[in-house]
Amino acid sequence: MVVEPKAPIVEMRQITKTFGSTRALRGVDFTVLPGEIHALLGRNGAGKSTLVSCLSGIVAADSGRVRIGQADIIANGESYAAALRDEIAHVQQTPRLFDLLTVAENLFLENPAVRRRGWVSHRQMIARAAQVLETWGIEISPTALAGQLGAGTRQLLEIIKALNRGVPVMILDEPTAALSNAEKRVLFDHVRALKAQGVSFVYISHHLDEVFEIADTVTILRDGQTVTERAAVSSLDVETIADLMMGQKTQRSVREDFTDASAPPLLEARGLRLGKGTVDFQVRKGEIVALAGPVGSGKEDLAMILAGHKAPLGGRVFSPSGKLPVIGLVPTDRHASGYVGLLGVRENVTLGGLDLLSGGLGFIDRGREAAHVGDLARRTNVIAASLEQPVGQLSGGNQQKVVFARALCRDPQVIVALSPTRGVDVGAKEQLYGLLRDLAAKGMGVVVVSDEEDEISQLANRVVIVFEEEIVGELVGDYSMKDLILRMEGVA
Amino acid sequence: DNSKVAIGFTPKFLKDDFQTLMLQLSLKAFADKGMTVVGSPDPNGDIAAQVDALQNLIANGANVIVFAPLDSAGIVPAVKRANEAGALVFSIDDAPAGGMVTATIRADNLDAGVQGATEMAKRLQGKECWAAKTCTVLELQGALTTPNGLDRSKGFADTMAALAPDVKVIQRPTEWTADMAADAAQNVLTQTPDLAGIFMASELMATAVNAQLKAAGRDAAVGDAASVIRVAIDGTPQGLQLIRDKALDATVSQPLSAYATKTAELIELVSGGGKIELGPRDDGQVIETPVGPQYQLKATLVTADNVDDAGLWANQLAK
Amino acid sequence: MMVRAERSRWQAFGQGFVAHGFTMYPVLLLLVIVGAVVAPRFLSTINLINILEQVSVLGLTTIGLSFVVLIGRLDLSLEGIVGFAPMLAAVLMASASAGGYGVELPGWAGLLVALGSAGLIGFFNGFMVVRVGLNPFISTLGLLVLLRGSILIISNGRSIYSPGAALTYLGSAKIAGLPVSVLVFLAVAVLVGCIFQYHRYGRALYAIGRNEEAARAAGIDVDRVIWSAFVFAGLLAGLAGVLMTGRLDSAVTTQGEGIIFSAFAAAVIGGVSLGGGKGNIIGVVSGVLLIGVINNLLTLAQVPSFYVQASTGAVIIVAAVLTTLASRRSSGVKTRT
Amino acid sequence: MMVRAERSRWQAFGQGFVAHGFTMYPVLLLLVIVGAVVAPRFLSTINLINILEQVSVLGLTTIGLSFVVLIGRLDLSLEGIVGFAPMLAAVLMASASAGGYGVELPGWAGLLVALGSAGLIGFFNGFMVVRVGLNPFISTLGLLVLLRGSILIISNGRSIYSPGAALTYLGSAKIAGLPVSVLVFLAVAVLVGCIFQYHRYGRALYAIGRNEEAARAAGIDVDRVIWSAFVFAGLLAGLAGVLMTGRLDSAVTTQGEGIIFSAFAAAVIGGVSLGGGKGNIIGVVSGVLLIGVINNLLTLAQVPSFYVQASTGAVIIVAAVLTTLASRRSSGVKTRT
Ligand SMILES: Nc1ncnc2c1ncn2[C@@H]1O[C@H](COP(=O)(O)OP(=O)(O)OP(=O)(O)O)[C@@H](O)[C@H]1O
Ligand SMILES: Nc1ncnc2c1ncn2[C@@H]1O[C@H](COP(=O)(O)OP(=O)(O)OP(=O)(O)O)[C@@H](O)[C@H]1O
Ligand SMILES: [Mg+2]
Ligand SMILES: [Mg+2]
Repeated sequence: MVVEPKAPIVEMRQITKTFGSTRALRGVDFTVLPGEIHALLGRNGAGKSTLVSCLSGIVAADSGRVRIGQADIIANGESYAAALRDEIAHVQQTPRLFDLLTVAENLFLENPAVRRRGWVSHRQMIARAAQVLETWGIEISPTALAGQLGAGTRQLLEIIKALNRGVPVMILDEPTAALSNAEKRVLFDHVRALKAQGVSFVYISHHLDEVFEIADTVTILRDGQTVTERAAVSSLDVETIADLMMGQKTQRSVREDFTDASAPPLLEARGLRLGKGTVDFQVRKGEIVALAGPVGSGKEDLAMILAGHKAPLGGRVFSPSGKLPVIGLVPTDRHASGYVGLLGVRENVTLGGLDLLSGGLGFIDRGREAAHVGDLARRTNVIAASLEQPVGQLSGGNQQKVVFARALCRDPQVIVALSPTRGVDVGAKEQLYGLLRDLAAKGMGVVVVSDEEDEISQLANRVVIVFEEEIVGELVGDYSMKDLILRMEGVA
Repeated sequence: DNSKVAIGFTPKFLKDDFQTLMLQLSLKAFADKGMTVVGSPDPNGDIAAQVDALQNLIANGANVIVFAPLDSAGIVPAVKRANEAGALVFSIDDAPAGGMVTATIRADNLDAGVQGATEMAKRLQGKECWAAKTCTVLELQGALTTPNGLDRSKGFADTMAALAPDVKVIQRPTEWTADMAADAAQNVLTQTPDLAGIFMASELMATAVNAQLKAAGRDAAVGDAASVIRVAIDGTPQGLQLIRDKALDATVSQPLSAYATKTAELIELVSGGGKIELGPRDDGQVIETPVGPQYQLKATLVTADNVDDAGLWANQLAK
Repeated sequence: MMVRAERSRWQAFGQGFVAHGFTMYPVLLLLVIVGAVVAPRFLSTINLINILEQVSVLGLTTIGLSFVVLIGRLDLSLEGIVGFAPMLAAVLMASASAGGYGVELPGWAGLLVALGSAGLIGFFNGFMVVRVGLNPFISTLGLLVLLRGSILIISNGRSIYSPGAALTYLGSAKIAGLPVSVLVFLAVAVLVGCIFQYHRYGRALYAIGRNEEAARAAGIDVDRVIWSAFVFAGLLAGLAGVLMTGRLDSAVTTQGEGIIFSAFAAAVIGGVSLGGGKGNIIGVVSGVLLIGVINNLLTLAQVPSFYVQASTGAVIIVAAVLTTLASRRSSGVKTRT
Repeated sequence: MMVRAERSRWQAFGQGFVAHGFTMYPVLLLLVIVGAVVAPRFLSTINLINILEQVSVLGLTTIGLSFVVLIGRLDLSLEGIVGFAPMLAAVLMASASAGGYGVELPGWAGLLVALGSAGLIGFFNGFMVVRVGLNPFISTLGLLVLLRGSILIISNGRSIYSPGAALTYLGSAKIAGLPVSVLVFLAVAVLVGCIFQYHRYGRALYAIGRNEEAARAAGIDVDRVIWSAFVFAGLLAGLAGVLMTGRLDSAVTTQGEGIIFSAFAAAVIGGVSLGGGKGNIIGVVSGVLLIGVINNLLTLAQVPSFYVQASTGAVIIVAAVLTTLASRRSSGVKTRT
């Protein structure tokens, strides 16, 4: 143990939390020092989000003690959020913006600074919002509706709203999952500036490299218990952390090529117009193609058009063999279009393959459904209390795995996956990569849209660089990580 | 000169035969006399809409308004507006509670209930249950929020209590709908399988009630010892047909066509400078009331004996 | 796939009970006990069959409504269809002297006209919502008023009595002492119940009601499902109208008035969420039965006329409070419409 | 950083237009032009004032309703309040011979009774929804039926004529040729409009309707806001009832029947979303005016009686189609209730 000169600003002692029969936290201790950036790590479902929710009071702990600054709470399952309101701000994994309110209103709702005797000054609110947006270098109008913004901007707004409150402790739960590299850098600048002013951060992420970039201290959870408490970042490396999180050795896999160049392409796009330019594209049996490029480049649009979920401005998507292949889709925003929160894991997965799992009259074959969904859930490593648990109750990473399983439910010949491992832990990521490779080996075509160089280089046999709604380059076969980074940076 | 007469008319609603025929007969009577109708909007049962409609009609140039009030109290402001605007006011079927009318033309709904009860009591006396003092009668009321519904019910119930104190009367509200009447009839027939009679505040229930009697095996024809006595109010062609078919014992014929023709006559009379004289007439009497003269028309009891009487409005209509 | 420890049996039972639509049955049982005490004939077979017969029209309408409510839409025009579809058939069947147009269609053709027009109206609603993008509240409200008006126009404001055996058969005949309308209602309830729970169409309805975007991304043809839900709703309302015409042995101008209110009440009492994606036929049937039992009970108990409405309202509130308290206890979750 | 292209001016205008509730005004304008052409007296001052007077009761009820609809709830009992509150006052004010209880309260006390009972009923609704956790559809429907029944019970089924000047003043008096009811309606519309847009309370309503959890997280006392919204809705319905009693110079037993349907229609036509969080008073007023203008126009245009309802329905549908197409063009967004 390092000697700790300062008194901790956050102290959690023997925190327990049970949801139904799931024991999410089993007596966790957690402390944070003033001005410290403390990384909280663990595999999917380890209890990270639950622990920080108990800290901010969004979820009331069943037992244990929570102290932040002057506020000291003995938890007994009753809500204590109100007592902590001025001590802590919490950016949750699931966005909590008002889609139909403006950016300004989202930022300043209930902020006494913009009202007098209950009457809200819109003018002042908009001016202030413009000012804040400017310091973050975000070029959107304060009167734009939050619902119209991209996932990255929404995530930043969420963070700005929290940072604005001027509290001594901030929780960031996977803040960078939806951010581009550029947005991530802006965020880190602000975090460092606040840290310099003495603000403490609890930082959750599955990008372990970020931990080394920004955090001072690491605590690792596994199955609702602490396995490593307050280790200095300098004393660890990525592999050690991964192993501690997973409780076993995780190997980083490398890409393999199963492309069947002899067969005709599974799916082809010709003369597609996404915006200004035109795009020609094809994916072959066994091929794993990555679409890379900066935010707004049109790579996501291209993927959605290929998957048949968006209409192009011109051009067409077809299959040289005639009938369009069955295509599975992992959409980019899992909260908006990935899963149906109130339905269970089984029903969510089946939605992807209703016709496959139903008999002649259209009635679902329950036996086949249970077997098929069970198999997919195992292969995608979904951790849930049962197949009937509503997906809304799963941990973020497990929700993502359900979306993945749903895309595979209809035994697709092509899978189009946008940011497929967002929020998924390092071990499960490897498992999903392995799954995609298995499927490619069996002849499936894979299109992956990703911002992560690691993910692309571990998976893709071919990388297509998209910029300003056109394809501007391609890396094939034996490209190196360095090539990849250069190309991606080159257009950013 | 009838061409200067501009009439604004509102019925109560247009979803039962009685109101619909009243509208049609009235429009015809006005047209026959060469009068203009500036509008005849359907307030669809809403008193506020009726007041609005009359207000709009006056604003649109009506110098005579004719209406069947949905509520005798609620209609008063429309009457007063018409008074202020100098328009003639004719109230059909019921009198307003205030303001001044040129005339009210009505048959007494209370009296219709009394006549129905009198006939019911008379016919019950032929039943076994009368002597045994075990008769039960179902009264299917209209809507208790409407004056006609209340009056018909009061007339029936009070008279039954006086003439046939041993008869048990089960009252059910129907909101003037056939389906609520059917449900009520079915439930009461189950509970009281030996039901002796059914009184219906309107003929619109009769066919549906007969269907229930049939389902319960109690649809014996009128005159049969086992039959359920059925008495209704209105006197529409449908009602008379049921009497001919021995599926209804009696009905009280409201003087519907007289409403129309009398109103047209009185409009002609008054707008021509004439005055409505008080006193008895062949078809009723004219009396003075605080809100103006009231032409009280006779309501006739119709049974198999007089069902083909040419004087009945429903029979005139058929011709 | 890691499966965590079993939920406690009792809690699981409570949650399943609520989730499967049984919430209202204890209240129904309570009412039945009250009924047996205050009205000796309440429990007679014939009275119980009466209740079923009396709710079959409302039942079919409510099942129709639940198609569109499950996908988070609504359809007010169902009320208009209950009146319009059989009236159209009746004027085409009845002789000119009986108020018809003198076309004198045969009965089976009349039945086809009734159901066909009902389906077409549903198709129109689907078109307005899916293709034109209208808010279903406004478009179906407009259509409701239009249909009510059209009833007056086509019938000249006059009911048509005894329109013909083929049209009235379903609503008036009996098989082995059981009214055909009851059999129709029960058959439709079972069939639709199975479709909702076990058919891929039902799964699609629930998914759309809960998260339309996710359903689309999963590959469901959302527009087609929405459109067809309006058609099914219309068809069932048409069938309900035919039953009602049979029961009243007439196509009445006021037919169906107010039924949409009762249908919403029955659906919501039965646990269907107006927000979409929640509810099932077992619950819907319980809501419909509750309304039927209350009506029946108030008649049998000879509640004075002036107190009938107030008592109905009070029973609804008490039933709602009881079930809410019970389901909160078992699930610990507050519900919102 | 992401740079979004500026929206085109025209699109921005279109969106602002829709967002601020002006969508329906072009349709209104169209109707007014049609009115001026088909009925020469349509544009007369007196007729225009008539229209305003005729919609003021509906207008107040709809504004009341919009409080609860904005937060994603609903309140059907408002219809009952419009009838019950003034009836209670009237029976306490009228002499025994006029159908009262002989208590003969003075007029100002009657007014207090009307508004007080309306507020209390709203309070009860809030309690049921917030504390007991009832689904507002069921609880307020139950209450609606209970109130309708209670009107019968307290009034013995008889309307009370001319209950007293203080109670009828607001609904019948004129100031400088303008009916007081119109002034009351406009004043309430402006006040509530400002509260919705510019007051903290209004912002809280929108926030709750859009994302209740987020509103809670933002520190809004959600329960209190919901509860108070029901009270405000009740109060406004009570005020609407008082105006109606003034207008009819009587407390009528059927008073308010069906008004909740019109209020929902007006709100939704005016762009209020039944899902909560969307809509404003400018839109609500346009919806209310549309309904008033249609009614007025159909009378003035001498549409034959049998065609009035059908025409109303058709106009509603056409208006909905026009505005939907227009707003889709400007925003490219499909709306869902
Ligand atoms: N509301 C809830 N109801 C039931 N179970 C819940 C609920 N919230 C969380 N859980 C369960 O608690 C466990 C811990 O979840 P938590 O969200 O804390 O995981 P996490 O560490 O944040 O995972 P991830 O990295 O995937 O976000 C999971 O098994 C999850 O299913
Ligand atoms: N229909 C609506 N629903 C919800 N919010 C709305 C609606 N209409 C306007 N707003 C919100 O109210 C705010 C006020 O808009 P408005 O354009 O009137 O601003 P303002 O305060 O008048 O600004 P300025 O005085 O600078 O013009 C906007 O931020 C908008 O988000
Ligand atoms: Mg998490
Ligand atoms: Mg402005």
